[in-house]
Amino acid sequence: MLQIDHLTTADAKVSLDDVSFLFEAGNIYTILGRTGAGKTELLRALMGLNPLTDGEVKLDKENITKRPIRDRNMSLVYQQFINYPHLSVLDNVAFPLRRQGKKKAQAQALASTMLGTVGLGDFLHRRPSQLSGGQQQRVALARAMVKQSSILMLDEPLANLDYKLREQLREEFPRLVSDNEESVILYTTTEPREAMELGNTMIVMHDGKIIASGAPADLFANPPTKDTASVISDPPISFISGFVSNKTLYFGEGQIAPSDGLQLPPDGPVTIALRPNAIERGGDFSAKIGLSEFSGSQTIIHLDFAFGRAIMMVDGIEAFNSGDDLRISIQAEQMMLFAPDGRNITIRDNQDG
Amino acid sequence: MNKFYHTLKTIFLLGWSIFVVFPFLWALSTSFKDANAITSGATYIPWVDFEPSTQGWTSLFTTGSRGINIIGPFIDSAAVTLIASLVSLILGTLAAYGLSRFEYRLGFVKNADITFFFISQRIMPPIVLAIPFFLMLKELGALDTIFGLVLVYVALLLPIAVWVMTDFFAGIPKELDEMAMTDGCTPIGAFFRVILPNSVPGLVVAGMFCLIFGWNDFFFAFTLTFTETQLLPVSIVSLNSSVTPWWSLSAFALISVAPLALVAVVVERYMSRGTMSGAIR
Amino acid sequence: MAKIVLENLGHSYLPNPKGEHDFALKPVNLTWQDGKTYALLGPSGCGKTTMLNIISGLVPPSHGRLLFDDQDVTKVPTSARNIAQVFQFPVIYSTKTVRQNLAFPLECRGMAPAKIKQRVAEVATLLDLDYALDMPARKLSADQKQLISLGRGLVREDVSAILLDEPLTVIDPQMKFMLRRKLREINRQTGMTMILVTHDQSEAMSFADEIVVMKDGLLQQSGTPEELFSRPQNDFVGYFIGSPPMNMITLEPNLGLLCTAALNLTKPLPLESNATVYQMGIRPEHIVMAAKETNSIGMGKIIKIEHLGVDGIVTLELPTGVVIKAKTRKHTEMNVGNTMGISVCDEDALLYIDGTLSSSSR
Amino acid sequence: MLSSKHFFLLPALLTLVAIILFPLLFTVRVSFSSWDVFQSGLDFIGGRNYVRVFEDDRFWQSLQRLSLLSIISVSLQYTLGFALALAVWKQVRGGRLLRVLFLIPMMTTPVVMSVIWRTVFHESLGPVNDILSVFGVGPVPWLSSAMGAFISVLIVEVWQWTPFMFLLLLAGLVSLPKEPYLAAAIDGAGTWRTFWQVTFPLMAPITIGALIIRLIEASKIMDTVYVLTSGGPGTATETSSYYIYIRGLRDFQIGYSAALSLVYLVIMVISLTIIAKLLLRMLVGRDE
Repeated sequence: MLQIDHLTTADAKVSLDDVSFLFEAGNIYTILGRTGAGKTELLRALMGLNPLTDGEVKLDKENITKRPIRDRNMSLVYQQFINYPHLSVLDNVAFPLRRQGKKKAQAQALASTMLGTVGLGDFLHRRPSQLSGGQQQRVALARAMVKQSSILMLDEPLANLDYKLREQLREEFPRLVSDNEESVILYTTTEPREAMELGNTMIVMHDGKIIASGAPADLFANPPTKDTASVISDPPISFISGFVSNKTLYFGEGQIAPSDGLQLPPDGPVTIALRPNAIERGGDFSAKIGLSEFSGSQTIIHLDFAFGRAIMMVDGIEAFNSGDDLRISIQAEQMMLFAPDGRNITIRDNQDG
Repeated sequence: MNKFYHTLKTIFLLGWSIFVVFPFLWALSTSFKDANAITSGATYIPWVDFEPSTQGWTSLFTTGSRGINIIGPFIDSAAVTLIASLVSLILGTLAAYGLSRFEYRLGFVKNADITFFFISQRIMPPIVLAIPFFLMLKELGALDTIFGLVLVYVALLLPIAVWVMTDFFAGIPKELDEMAMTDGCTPIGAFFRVILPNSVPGLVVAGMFCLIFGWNDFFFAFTLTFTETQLLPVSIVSLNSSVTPWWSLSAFALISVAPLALVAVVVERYMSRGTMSGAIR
Repeated sequence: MAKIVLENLGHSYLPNPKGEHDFALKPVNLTWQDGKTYALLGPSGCGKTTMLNIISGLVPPSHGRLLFDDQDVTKVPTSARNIAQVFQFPVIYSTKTVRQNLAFPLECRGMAPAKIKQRVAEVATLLDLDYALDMPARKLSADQKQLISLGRGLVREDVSAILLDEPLTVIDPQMKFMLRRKLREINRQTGMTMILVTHDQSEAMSFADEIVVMKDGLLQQSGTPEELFSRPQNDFVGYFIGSPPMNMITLEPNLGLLCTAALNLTKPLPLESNATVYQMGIRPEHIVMAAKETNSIGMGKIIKIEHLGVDGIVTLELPTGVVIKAKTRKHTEMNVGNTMGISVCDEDALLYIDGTLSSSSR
Repeated sequence: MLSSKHFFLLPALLTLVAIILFPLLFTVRVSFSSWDVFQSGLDFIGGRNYVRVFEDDRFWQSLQRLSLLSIISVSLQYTLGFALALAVWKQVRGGRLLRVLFLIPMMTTPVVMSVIWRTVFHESLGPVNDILSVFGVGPVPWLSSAMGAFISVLIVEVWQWTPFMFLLLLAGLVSLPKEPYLAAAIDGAGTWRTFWQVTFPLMAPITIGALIIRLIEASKIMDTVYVLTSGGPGTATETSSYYIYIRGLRDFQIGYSAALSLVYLVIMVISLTIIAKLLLRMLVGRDE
């Protein structure tokens, strides 16, 4: 169990601002945030690599804020594929075990088993520079896991890999870390899909703060704030401004009355958030097609309204001409509403949508 | 590239090569001359222009009044240069690593200022230090000894080692040290176990520079040694001021510059591989 | 602008290539039309960069010819090829302002200053860089610098094609989407041929009119995104295009039919075939799941549900232990352990013989 | 408490301070004394030595001469070194041999080579005048005329130290990225434009470093002068270091030479700082 209280740092670029959280052992936490949100800084602060100006780190109730890095019982995998260039793959993984005082033979045996788990059993005596990027990252992962430390941290470990390698490692990830099931696993990423796929709990960071946390599916369905909604939506969520007056929601030429799928807040300005699935073809609204892109079995259409821009997805593959007009409808039950201060003020009657 | 540029380039390279080689060839030719060949004006090719003689070379290894002993100065020079380079390299590497990885603060003095302090020693003209060094070594009883010169040369070479190694370490990702520490190393352990084994190119380049500047120094050797310890540059200059014939002088010069010419081969290898890019900026 | 033809074009970095393995790019024939967008897609080391370097003139090919508008440019140097290129890392003239950067290619060509001014203004408007024209180019962000690189190609009137070498790599994830859109818009507005090199299949799919998939120096398939998605010519394309990859289910020959115990789907056994491996390829997007067995071709137990936001990926175990993945938007209504009825359109189940799409499925 | 970070820095720092600090402080103290051949020891005469420095025309002339010599020689070294580096940067036949050859002069001992150069420039027996006579150029008084001696020193300096520039600049060129060159070729830039718009700006940081280092080293020039011309004829090639050497170790005016040294050191530090700032502004631009 890892507890952090009021972590604050003063780095030149991105600093943590009063971050508190309780991490339970045996869980995988994915930390989602854009570049510069403070994800890396959080991991580095936990590791003791970045100095704290305030706050405490407690591991199993013991305050480790001042403990030297080598005694923290944590491991970290970097975004860049960093291994010891002068050591063989086997010695790379045996390195931390040797530092723990294990005998050479024992360390190498454990290292070799771990390398087998990550699928590098045939590469024990190569140098890291002779491996591909994906394999190098597997070495780094093996070295981090072999220690069986209480905290395993991975800082955007797949960001520098080719698309398909990324997909493959993501797929294998649960199996790869199964050896460390007693540990707290922290995994940072900028990709919402990766965060949702890999984490039991998802933590959203923005501007050096944790702005939301919870089960990935819940967070996605009910993001507590506008910033959260924007960070966890891929393809991007579209925001348009509107206002509620006399039990009707007005935006541009459109208006929506309350329904089962969407209750309306009191009168005043609101921000309407539209995910691609909130827009469907055919209906009352006229939109101009900005651009259409093909993505897997879907077509992504960038729409220009009189009152803003939005993105919709159409199943199947269809050619749309830029500049054409398209009739669309907006699904109230998929719409989300945010108050001017960014709070989610969406209320639905049937809470499963 | 068009033909004009190409021709221009070839002429330039050829011209410069001749300029570079010329003094060596001249010295080589002169070293085989005798008094006759010298005084009859400039001549170049043995057997054609003049009758070669080996007295220039033999005189270097002859002891006694007719000879010049080159072996003693050669050993002294080698000893001083190697010891001073090694000490500077060790101290300089440690300091450079510290400066590239930790934050030091002494009042308003920070890392950049300390680095500047090291490197700025090169600005100091030798003459500023010569007299005090003289008096200091005299107090220590180290005047005219190898130890005394090593002491002075360390001050001379340390800035070079710090300069090259600071830039080299700046090119090694910090994450490597951090990783070593998360893997259970102390900061000192991380340096010796992880950073040092990966620093060979930087160490070679820094070492080469130390050797070059150490071997080639004249002024301190000139002012701080007399008879007991004598380095090559000083001996040749003292030959120069006496009435030593050109043939001995030339042979002597060629022998004393030969060892470092080999260094050029090593330096070229590192330069071409691009491993020096981090080491020099 | 021009039509680009690769005629039996291949390259080996060795002086005397012996076998197939010695080629970084095995000879290919391709024709690229004027004004469209193309993507060269493949894993690292697949030969896509070699192909790009041949087109840009950086690497002279060891075999074949390269034609721009039917003119042989195989031996023409880069500077005379009328191409423009945007690199992975932004390349700008750091001592110049944005305006001077954009004007540079025209100055090199000796264009009249008044004309240069006009062209630069036009392109700056197109790129939304008007406001930054007098700023030093080095002060802009990475995505703006990429636009400047692009702009240096756009100002020229003689450009046959713009080559884009993984131009989105160093761009912030949030800006990638915008920059990709901008690239597409510029293609639509100017009709400039664009060739993108990438390892990211989603980037290629959303950007290009036509995609060239490569692996180990060999062309795998060239076609529209739709073709690559619905009719991958071999198992590699099925794997590489689409996420998750195409499901491949092994079929056994039986009484003139190819069938599997996992699903109630058969394909006729091709005559005179001496192939060893028969597989059925089904896209995860083409699998429809229903709670009831109606019209289904089989049953599968849900062993994993991955929430990816709007979409979800459902992993199903079929009766014989075969595991397949399906992509759906209805994942929020499903639970692990449920048994689902599976249906697939016959035309979406493709037959692969020894890894190659059978002619009957084309 | 001696933490590990001090383990790294302190040995070198203390060594350097120990070796340098005493001489420096001692020099400061001596500069306020009248220590010379007749009166050895540390008396106190106030700033008299400093007043004398400011009235010593020979010193200021030597400083001017030094500035002229180092600026001309460093500019030549830079231009030639850059040209050589560019010439062997791309594949040239025998490239490696040329590179090694071009590096050799900086490996040689300046005083030793000066001994050779003296014979080369010898008015009646040296090869230079012999070769010039073939072209009908009369015997040039290389080492015995003011102009000739200055040029001789310049030639020797260029021979000796152009390789150093060559080394730094070639090491820089080798590590340059390829893309900017391809971009320039695509933009239609010729050799000349490519050099000024791509190579030169990319090399700016290395240029600054190399120029500063060479200026520092060149300002200390003394060995070559000592052997080649002994500062002569007259004072034609007398540089500051050499002049201070004459006052200090030949005339044994220890006190006065200490004052000269310190004035000289201050002037060097200030002018090199200004030059560095100027170069930075010229080559990299006003901002970072």
